[in-house]
Amino acid sequence: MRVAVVQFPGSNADWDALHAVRDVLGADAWYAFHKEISLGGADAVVIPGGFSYGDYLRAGAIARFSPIVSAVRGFAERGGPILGICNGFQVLTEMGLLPGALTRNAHLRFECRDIFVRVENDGPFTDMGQGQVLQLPVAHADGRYQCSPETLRQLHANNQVAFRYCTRHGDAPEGSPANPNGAVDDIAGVYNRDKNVLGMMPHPERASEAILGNDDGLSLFQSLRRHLGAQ
Amino acid sequence: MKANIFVTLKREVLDPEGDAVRRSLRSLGFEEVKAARVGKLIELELHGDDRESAESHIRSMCEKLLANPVIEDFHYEILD
Amino acid sequence: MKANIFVTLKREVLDPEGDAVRRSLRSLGFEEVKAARVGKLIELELHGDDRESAESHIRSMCEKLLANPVIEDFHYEILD
Amino acid sequence: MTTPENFPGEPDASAELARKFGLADDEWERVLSTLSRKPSYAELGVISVMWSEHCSYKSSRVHLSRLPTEGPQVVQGPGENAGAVDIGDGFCAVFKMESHNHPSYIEPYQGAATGVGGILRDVFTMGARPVASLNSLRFGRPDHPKTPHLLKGVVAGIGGYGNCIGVPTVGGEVQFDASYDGNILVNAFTVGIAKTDELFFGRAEGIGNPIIYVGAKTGRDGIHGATMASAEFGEETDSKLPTVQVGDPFMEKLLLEACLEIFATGCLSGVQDMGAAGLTSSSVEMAARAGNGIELDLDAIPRRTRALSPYEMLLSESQERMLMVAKRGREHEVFDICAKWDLDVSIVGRVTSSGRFVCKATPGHDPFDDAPTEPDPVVVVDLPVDLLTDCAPKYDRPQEARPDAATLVTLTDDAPGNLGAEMLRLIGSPNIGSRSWIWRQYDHIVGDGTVVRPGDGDAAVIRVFCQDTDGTQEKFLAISADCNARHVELDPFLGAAMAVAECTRNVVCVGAKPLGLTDCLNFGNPEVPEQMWRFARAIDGLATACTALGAPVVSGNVSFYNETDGKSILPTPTVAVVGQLEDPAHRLGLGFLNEGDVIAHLGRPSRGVLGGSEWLVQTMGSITGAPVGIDLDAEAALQQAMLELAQRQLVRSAHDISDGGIAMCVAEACIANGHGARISLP
Repeated sequence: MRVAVVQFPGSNADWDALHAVRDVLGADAWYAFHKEISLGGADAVVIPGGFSYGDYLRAGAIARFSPIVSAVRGFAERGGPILGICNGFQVLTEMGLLPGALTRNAHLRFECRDIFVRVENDGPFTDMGQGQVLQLPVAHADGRYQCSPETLRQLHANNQVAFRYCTRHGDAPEGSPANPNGAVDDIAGVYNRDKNVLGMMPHPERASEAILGNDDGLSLFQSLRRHLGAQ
Repeated sequence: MKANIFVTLKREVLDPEGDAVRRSLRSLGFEEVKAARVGKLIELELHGDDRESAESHIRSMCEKLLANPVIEDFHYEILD
Repeated sequence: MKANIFVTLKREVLDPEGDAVRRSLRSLGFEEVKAARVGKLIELELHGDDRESAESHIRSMCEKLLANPVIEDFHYEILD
Repeated sequence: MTTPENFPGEPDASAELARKFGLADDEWERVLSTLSRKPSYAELGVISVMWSEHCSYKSSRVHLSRLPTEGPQVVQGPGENAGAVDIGDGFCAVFKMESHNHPSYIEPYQGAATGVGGILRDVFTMGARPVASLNSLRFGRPDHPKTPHLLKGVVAGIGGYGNCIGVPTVGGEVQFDASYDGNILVNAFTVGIAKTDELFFGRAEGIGNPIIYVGAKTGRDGIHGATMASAEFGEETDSKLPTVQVGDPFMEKLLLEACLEIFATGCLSGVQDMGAAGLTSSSVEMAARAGNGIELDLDAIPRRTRALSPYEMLLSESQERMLMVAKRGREHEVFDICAKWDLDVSIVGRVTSSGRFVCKATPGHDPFDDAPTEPDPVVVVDLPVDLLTDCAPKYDRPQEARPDAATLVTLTDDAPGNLGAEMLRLIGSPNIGSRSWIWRQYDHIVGDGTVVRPGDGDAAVIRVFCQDTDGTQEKFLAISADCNARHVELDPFLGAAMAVAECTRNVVCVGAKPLGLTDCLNFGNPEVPEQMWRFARAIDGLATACTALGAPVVSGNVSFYNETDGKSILPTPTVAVVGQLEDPAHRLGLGFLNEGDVIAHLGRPSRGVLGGSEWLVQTMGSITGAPVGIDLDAEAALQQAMLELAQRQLVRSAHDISDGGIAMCVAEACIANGHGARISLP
């Protein structure tokens, strides 16, 4: 498996993603600097967390004008698997590759702690089975997923919701602290219509080794490897 | 030439920052505050003085970058 | 009664966000953009219709909460 | 010798102007006699910042020399931008702590943010990649009207900067006390990793080598920030408003990546970040360390605002800027890497053999004018480098011991009846309760390195990746920052020693061996004999404890004049220690793990002494009683035993007894993993 990790000026979790995919999973992975125009024959692309362009104006708003982004758009249109983590998710919505938008957390503060998500639908990164509960960390200030009622209806109709925040036991009672940012319908991650692009706020790459607390996050990358192996 | 661009959240989008401002103002004794919404003011200084072309340029700046159409509206004013 | 409050960074204060907007607009081909500054627009809905008292209240809201006097200026407009 | 020219509108130097710039009358006299002429306006500005307490350490230098700075593991001691200790296999941990107290009181968000930005630069200017940060904060009483605003702003500022640049903020401490009502403390610590033989130093080496300015453009921010840090607060604080520096973490991230890439090429012979007193202190200190001179062409300084005078450019504290000395002929390598990271870069001068600091500028030249006047520079500053550094004033100020009327306060018979209620009151109080509201606003896990997170252990444990030609090794460091200023108030010697003991103990309790220590010595006005006595006694306490507990001082900072309207803060010698685990399996959290485990108390009980304790302060409303004190030999033995227990994996968890005594220690260990405990006191 060959994975390109996009590096915008201001990305700061690029090392986290490279380490998880290359050193922990053992795949071939490298940085794709934002000024480059090709992804170097990658099988999959990860857009990591961070503050691309300082997150000025809106998180991820300015990153989409970098040269590398046209290569990422082409890769997406050809059905290539793309994982946007945290800032990467924000960039993908600003690019229009994913529906909705990520807005300021409801409590208006940066939030960094472990949370739980439930796998809602199958896909290249989520073949571990519906209902599976994963413990993953979040670290963001603008993670509140928003979309119009019509978009929400389509997301459910096309099984595009990948993860929803929940408690340790997998349920999501109204108003429970399980939802760290007030996202609509407790949404933590969504796929596009063709189910090849996934954006999520939690950080699987920061929960990919037992020494860091738990390795539930590694299951996303293992799912990706199985998906690519099967192709 | 100068232009002021106002980017505001769409009506139906929850505005926690606006809520926080309303609650804080009321707790400071400004009971008359019924509602508050927080948006962005972007002040631009532009070369040239042709209002028509400025108008269309500003519109496309907003559509391309300054506002996120999914959740934000924009309006602007041009000052000589 | 409605009021719009504009909170902007003082002239001398570094505005990294404004710089980022200027550079991005220019890289998008809007060469005419000489400078950009990003501030806040706070829209308030107020009970009552006495402009004088509203004026003085708004001023003290800005001084107490809405603007940071160390690095920000403010101005406002009252709409019926 | 003729006085260099003033720029239009700049008044001639005078005793009155010198006083306004913060120089004492005898210091003004010394300038005249040394130069045997009057200084120019810009020269007076340069001298006043270089002779400020913050830059010259004039009231503390005579005492700092008593601190122990030697040890087999010490790679770099005090004197450079940061200190360094050996962590094996040719790698070292580079670290320092710096204070940003006064700017944070005026503008909490930006003051704290630029404090974080400044300490990060001090570390990566040595050629080290920053891997983790801590912060030590002090605020006034929780119910003081200003405290909530200051607390929210400082925490948001630290998070805003640290989270964006991607260095995890993994711990620290906060204490609330009335003495900080008008003068909060924000001490920022950062540790980075470097190869020992690839460390960079702040030296202007190589006559003729070009001086290169890299990073953000220069504005009027923070002018006279250095002297303000040495001016006590009072009514005229408002008049110092324009001294707020504003930080841009995104620019710093570009600067960090560009610098590390430039260092790797080997094209530099020296580098220093522009901190307090910006361009002046960085160029003068680099020249002094190399024994050379420097000539600067101020016309070439990248600027952000119009009509900047030499005085403003030399004293500006705009953030995110570095000064590099490139090997002659290899400047283009710096320019290429700066272009890759979209950074401003400009050759602004060269190294000379004159041993003098010479600056030139063209009056009226302003690149913002439509047709800037042709550069025709005149000399505006021409001063001997050593006048600004080694020959800066050095005082052994008078001291006056405080009569120690402190009597031993212990729990008498009429002890409070309901201990349970007392415990609940204590654990809910701001100085003991959980700090998660603060550290949850910090990204404490970026970098895939945080192995023991905030709140889970007595110190943070981070995994650092040490890369060299034959692959990557993982090493494990433990870091903690501590100080209980109340004990220092009661007895500066014992209190300072207890701070070192608590910090090294925290590091040992997570299974690590202490390697080195840095400090941030926050004190009142050194011109008040009693405050000077406190400082001198605290230095002796630190020195004795650092020697006894094997933690040499490798770097540090002094912040004086922390007082408002003549009332001084509690003497607060904050210390931070870096330790190393032999094996990650040795790491210990603080929470009880399994039902049925036996709880053991290690060390001599404190005989019920309550001096300076949180309980006594809450009960009596003031800080009284002799402090519990410390037996450093017993402490050293205790830490040795604890370390061995961890290394032989004979214990499951460990928690140090500090604020709140055994009661709070056991409560915290229970709460961590939701267990209970049955305790029988000896």
